[in-house]
Amino acid sequence: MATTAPAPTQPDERIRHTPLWRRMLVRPSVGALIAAIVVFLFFSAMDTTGTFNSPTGVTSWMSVSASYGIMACAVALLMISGEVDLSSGVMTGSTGLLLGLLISEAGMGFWPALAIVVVFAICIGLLNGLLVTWTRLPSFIVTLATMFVLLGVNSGVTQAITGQVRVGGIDRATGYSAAQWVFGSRLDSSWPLTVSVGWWLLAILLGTWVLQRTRQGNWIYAVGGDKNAARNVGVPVRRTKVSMFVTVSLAAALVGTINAVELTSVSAGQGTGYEFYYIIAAVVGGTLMTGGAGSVVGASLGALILGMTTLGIQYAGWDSTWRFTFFGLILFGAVMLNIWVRDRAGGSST
Amino acid sequence: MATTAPAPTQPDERIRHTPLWRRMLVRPSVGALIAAIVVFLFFSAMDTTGTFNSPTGVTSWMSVSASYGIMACAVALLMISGEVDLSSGVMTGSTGLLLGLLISEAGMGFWPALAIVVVFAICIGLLNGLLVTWTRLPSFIVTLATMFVLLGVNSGVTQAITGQVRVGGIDRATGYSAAQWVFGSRLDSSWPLTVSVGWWLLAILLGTWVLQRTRQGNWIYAVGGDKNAARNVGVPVRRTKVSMFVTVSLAAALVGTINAVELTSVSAGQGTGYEFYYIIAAVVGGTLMTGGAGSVVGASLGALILGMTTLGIQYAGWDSTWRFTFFGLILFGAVMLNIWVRDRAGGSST
Amino acid sequence: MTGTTPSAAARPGRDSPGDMYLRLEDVGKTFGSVVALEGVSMSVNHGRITCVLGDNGAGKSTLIKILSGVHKNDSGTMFVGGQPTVFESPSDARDAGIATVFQDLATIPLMSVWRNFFLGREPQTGWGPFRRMDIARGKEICREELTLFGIDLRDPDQPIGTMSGGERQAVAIARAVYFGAEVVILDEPTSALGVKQSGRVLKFVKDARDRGIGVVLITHNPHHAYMVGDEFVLLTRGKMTNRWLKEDVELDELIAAMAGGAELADLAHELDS
Amino acid sequence: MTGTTPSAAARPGRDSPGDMYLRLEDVGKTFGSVVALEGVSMSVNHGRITCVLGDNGAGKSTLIKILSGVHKNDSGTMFVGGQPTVFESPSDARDAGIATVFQDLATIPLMSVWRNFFLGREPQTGWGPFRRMDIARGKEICREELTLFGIDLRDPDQPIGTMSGGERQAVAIARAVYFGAEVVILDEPTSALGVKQSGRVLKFVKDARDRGIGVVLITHNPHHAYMVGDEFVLLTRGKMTNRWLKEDVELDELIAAMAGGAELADLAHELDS
Amino acid sequence: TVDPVNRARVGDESDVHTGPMRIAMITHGDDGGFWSIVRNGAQDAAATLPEVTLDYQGSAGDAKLQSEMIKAALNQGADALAVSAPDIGAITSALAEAEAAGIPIITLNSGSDLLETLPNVITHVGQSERAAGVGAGTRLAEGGATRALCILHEENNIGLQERCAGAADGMTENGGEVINVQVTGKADPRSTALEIGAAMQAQSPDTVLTLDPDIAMAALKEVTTRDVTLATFDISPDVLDEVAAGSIEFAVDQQPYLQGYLPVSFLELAVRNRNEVGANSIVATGPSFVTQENAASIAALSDQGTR
Ligand SMILES: Nc1ncnc2c1ncn2[C@@H]1O[C@H](COP(=O)(O)OP(=O)(O)OP(=O)(O)O)[C@@H](O)[C@H]1O
Ligand SMILES: Nc1ncnc2c1ncn2[C@@H]1O[C@H](COP(=O)(O)OP(=O)(O)OP(=O)(O)O)[C@@H](O)[C@H]1O
Ligand SMILES: [Mg+2]
Ligand SMILES: [Mg+2]
Repeated sequence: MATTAPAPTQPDERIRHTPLWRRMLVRPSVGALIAAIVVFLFFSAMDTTGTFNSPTGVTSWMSVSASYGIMACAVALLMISGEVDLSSGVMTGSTGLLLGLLISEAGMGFWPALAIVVVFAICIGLLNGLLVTWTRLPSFIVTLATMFVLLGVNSGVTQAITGQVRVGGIDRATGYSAAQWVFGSRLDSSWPLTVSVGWWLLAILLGTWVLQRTRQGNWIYAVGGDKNAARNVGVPVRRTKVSMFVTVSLAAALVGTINAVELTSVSAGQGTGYEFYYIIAAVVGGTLMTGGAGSVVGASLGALILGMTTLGIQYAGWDSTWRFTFFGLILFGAVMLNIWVRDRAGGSST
Repeated sequence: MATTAPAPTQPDERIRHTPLWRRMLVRPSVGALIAAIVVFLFFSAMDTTGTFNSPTGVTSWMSVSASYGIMACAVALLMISGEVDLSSGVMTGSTGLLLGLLISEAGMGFWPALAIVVVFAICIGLLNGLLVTWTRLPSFIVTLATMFVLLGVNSGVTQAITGQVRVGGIDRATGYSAAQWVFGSRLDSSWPLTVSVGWWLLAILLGTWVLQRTRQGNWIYAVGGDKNAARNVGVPVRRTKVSMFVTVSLAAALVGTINAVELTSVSAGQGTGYEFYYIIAAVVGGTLMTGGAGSVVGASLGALILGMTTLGIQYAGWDSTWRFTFFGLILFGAVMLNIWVRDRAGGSST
Repeated sequence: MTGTTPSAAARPGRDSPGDMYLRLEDVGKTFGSVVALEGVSMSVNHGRITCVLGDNGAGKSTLIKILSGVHKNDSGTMFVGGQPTVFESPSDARDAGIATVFQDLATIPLMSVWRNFFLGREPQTGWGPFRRMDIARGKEICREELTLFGIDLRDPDQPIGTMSGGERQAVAIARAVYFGAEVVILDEPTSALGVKQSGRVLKFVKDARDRGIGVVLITHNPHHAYMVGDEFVLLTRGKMTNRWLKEDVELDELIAAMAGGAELADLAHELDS
Repeated sequence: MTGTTPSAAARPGRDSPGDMYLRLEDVGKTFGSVVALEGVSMSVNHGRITCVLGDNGAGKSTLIKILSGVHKNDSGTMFVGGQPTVFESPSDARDAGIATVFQDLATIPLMSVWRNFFLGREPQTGWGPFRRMDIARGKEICREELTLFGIDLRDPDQPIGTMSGGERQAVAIARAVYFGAEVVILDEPTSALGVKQSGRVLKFVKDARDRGIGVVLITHNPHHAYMVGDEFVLLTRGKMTNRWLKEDVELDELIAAMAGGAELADLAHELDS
Repeated sequence: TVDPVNRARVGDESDVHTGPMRIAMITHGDDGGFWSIVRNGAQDAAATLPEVTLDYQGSAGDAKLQSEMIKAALNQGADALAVSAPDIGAITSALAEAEAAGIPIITLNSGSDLLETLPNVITHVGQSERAAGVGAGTRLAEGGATRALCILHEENNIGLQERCAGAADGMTENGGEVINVQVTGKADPRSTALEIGAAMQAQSPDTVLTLDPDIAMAALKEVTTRDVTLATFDISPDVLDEVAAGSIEFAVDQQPYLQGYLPVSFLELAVRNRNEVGANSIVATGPSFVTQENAASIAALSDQGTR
């Protein structure tokens, strides 16, 4: 029964060889990629008119996905750091409304107005972050309170100032044409991708860089993985979390601005309830609800699935009374597929 | 510098004497109680007409609180076991609609219809619970999918059958008068408390009994506190969690039935978005978002705060455009007060 | 588990005096690409203490997690009372009379000491809908059992997460000893314990053996192992590389095997200089 | 912290040969109604190993958590380099050159080994917006440092949560030793380690002392303590009850003090019978 | 505060209400554009009337909440009540309390059926959504439309369903058809626009009918790139511009300002002067059609939030 101890030579006999494709599939974002491809093929097959996978079709759902996606990148970072922000959806409305009010009521130029919006977003992010870290309340409840406050402020302020629940005339601002080019232009008419897709790509690149290559990224994973342990080895937990809240607010300002510039008007209900879609996108893409794991690429693939589903249902011409049912089923299917791929590839795990 | 070892005699010198009131205040539900009292006094003071704290006033916000409260009790149990159910709000609508359809379209009597509704609720609870425990997906995402599916089904089925987005005529069912007595009666005209408050009290008593005195309660805390550790010492983790999902569904059926009987009609959108109020109530009452700690009494106090705030804003005659802002501020104030009370009483903790 | 009950008629081990209760044959376990255990065969007998020794990462915890139903073996077979068995969950193992102290202790930080002590096996009282936990009795037993291990509890309602590491470990051991019926498995039970408490634990291990219970003890302390063990199994890098009976081995030999021979001598030399 | 820098001119301890770097005077700590520590005075000196001994729950971990900035003392004063200091957070302590291995190790389970190793002190490269972690160098250093402690890493990218308890402990120790500048504090560093790895750790503790670093070592193993310690402090139920210099004490005396005297003799007797 | 003894009682001839009075307007409305104009109307009316306090509350479509809000308003001593009632059954018990208190009631926007069942209901101020829908459908069909999309921007909103059903009636009578399309709505106008575009791609209609001015503006870009007619319910300054420019065919205006203003002034008259308007039938505020001809004339008013 007794054998002699093996000589400790290379290669390590304690590691079984695993093919590359298997190692790839275990990564959650690859599961999300496969889910996205399946959803794409599914709606391409369902679409009776053949537009879903045509340039105009792709452009449409890419454009819808982009605003989910920009937010999902930021929200994924925040969730990896172990927090959520339920005010993120309403913030896209607040920032858009503020921009509109500054332009149409205060008569400011586009760029000065944008600067104020950015400052506002930073303040709200700081508020959320500092309240969460100081009070040690769950971020769910703190940002929910912020969300309610902003919701009321959005309609209250807008009505008090304009007598309506909408702000328009953003295209009359000085500097709008440049703004239009930066936030609202399209590639060209045969392949009319919106510039928001470009912003989304930028968010993915930046997010991935920070998360994978910088010490800030290391800290984000650490504070989400185990706050106390991170604090004990000297990671500035509070600063890391607060900066993630600010990141989410800034992303909301970007999306709010893109919406305002593209549509030239903003209504007070905009963005309400969207915080959940951002969270869904992140989770579908493999981000842990409890923090400590996830990726920006995965979250973006989640956003892509949401965008394709939103428009795919219309292209398929299904009875749209049932759209939420379809939505729920596809969402569930995508997550299941993601898990299944990982389990298959990862072998037994219990 | 060196002293001799103290003799190990009673009383234990390693315990500092703490007065009873301090030990009381450390309990999260006592913090919630104080917050509830403060909110009550606040709105009593704000109400210019003196109705907020009159019998009719108390009755109306107790009635609003009751449907939050019944759900909050069940949701708190589920959250203590470490899961959430985002389909709970929509389920109050689904069960009400099903009851209404069975009565008005299938012509069934009230009690047989109710039996079917209960079976339906158990099935949805089992579905949620089994999906969560089998797939090991976060319950956030699984129940969100269920929520979407039910949302679509609610409006799809109702419209397909009735051609409208509402089901009425529940008061024409055989057995309605008994049902009215059980689910929709009032105490008397001078103090017209609804019977739903009684159901709420029942939920509190039952929930507290289970949680504090039974082994099931021990398991609920355990699976929420550390799933793996609980599993390793032989707690049936899966069964415990699934039964909590079923509990929430059953509570939703109760609230759906109470609403249907009181209002005699159900609209397809009923309950949408309310899942968050239930969660808020539980968290305001000291339930941990991450599971493992909380109480049914606390959650009920949270529900009471929500109910008082909902109607208090109106009694105070505040501009209802800003109602969400007030709501957010009071919510935040209540949670802060709760934490503050605990910190004061608990002494230094870091 | 596939319906096996402990039976005194199980075939006895080749070279063990007691009844063989648990037996592993050629068992292996991989995690993804990590081979944690390969081709391990061993047995646990009633009334004997088997010490599993080995370097860090050798696979000792993995081995006992298979015995206690936390992991399922990928290859090989486990026999319980002579029947091939697969534990679907730790509660199957528990039902087969196997109580385990895990290296991570398996306690719920926010729950009180006594609730942790009885978790999964709560004492009950009352009947029908009024069936409830017997809280007073639970607290009393918990306090008594811990006193036996040298832990003087302040308050059985203290959350276990606020206890010291050693106190927590003592609770986990006291629990296993209290409930262990056929086999008690201890994964580094004395690692966080004081001298006095360690002594108590070793004494209890011996007492359990004398009551006919099979014990599996994992430890890095050769003195402790040699003091109580009847049989020693050495794991090296996931494989079983040696096996001795108490009669056939000296303490020094054991220390040398655990430390990798010559190397340790150097170290002792350096330390003394 | 209130801006103190280690200074060789700090006033020397009454009875210690090295510079006194950290000093506690009459320090106490309570958690709610629990008195964990009361009136403890001690000092940590450059180039000396101070062993903190005591029963389970005596307050050893609480003491070192005060030294490393995790808890703030409720009463008494802490001096760093002669200045009264309050550490607001562990990073203050770290900035004062104090590296700690906590009993719960303070590692992030889902993160890879090398990321855990460098957490909070990542090696950087590049400049301006392209400033990034030097991943290749990080992995290499991590592998090298762990090899010194006898851990042969499969893959520096393995999540630390999937490593064995001892491997994890070795990572935490290697990290503290690599980064410790003035004082290294080790809370039961060898509890989960194998014989070989324990030897290595003790050797490193001695080396650190010889390089002029102050070491605080908590252990339940009297052999280990006696092998390396220069000074021994005994805590009993939250109070400091004894203190010896190496010269003044025998191993047996130490064991007896740690175990509570007569009691242990009984136990040894019982075990041997 | 109001002296409860001095409260008006319909049919109680002995004491006529003098001094301060309180009018409660409890709607199922949200904070959207439409209801903000209703509210502006109500507030403007209250402001012109001496010693009238207005208690306006919207319940955002939550029938149970609306029921409790009505009861709360009665508890506070409302002298007159204006309600919108999309879900009559749900607020029956609350209205019964109002009946018992003997105060005058006016329904607005929806709930005209109550006029027959409750004696204290003086009149209904609003338009029949169904009739408005039929009007819009007929007008579209007469303009040559054969296949229209009706864009539902909220789930489970009875009023919107009625509009689409009416439009379907109007169209089918003239040989056309209507397809209902549910979209995301105001929470994401960008996505909504693209969804409408996708639905047009899939269904190839010749007409799109939106039920809200914001949604009309969102649909506009998608519509103009194809050769499709756009018409909408309700107006906003932007919509009026587009109607004037001819890119929106027409807007169905139900004059929400009137739905707020009239009930308040009618109720004040009922309480103080025992006037009853409407002779037991409804006071119609619509549909009125805004077309290229008259759009410019009301644009300035819309900017103020009164049209
Ligand atoms: N879930 C897992 N996934 C991947 N690798 C794992 C997992 N669990 C254990 N391992 C690896 O398997 C090996 C054996 O681990 P195990 O915990 O059994 O060691 P051990 O002998 O108990 O060591 P120690 O004495 O340090 O506790 C280790 O190298 C560890 O990294
Ligand atoms: N956060 C806390 N809240 C309440 N009590 C605590 C807390 N932390 C520690 N204690 C108590 O203080 C006492 C001292 O704990 P500490 O962890 O310092 O002991 P220790 O000497 O390190 O013991 P061990 O050798 O077992 O690790 C213990 O009895 C413990 O129960
Ligand atoms: Mg181990
Ligand atoms: Mg300790």
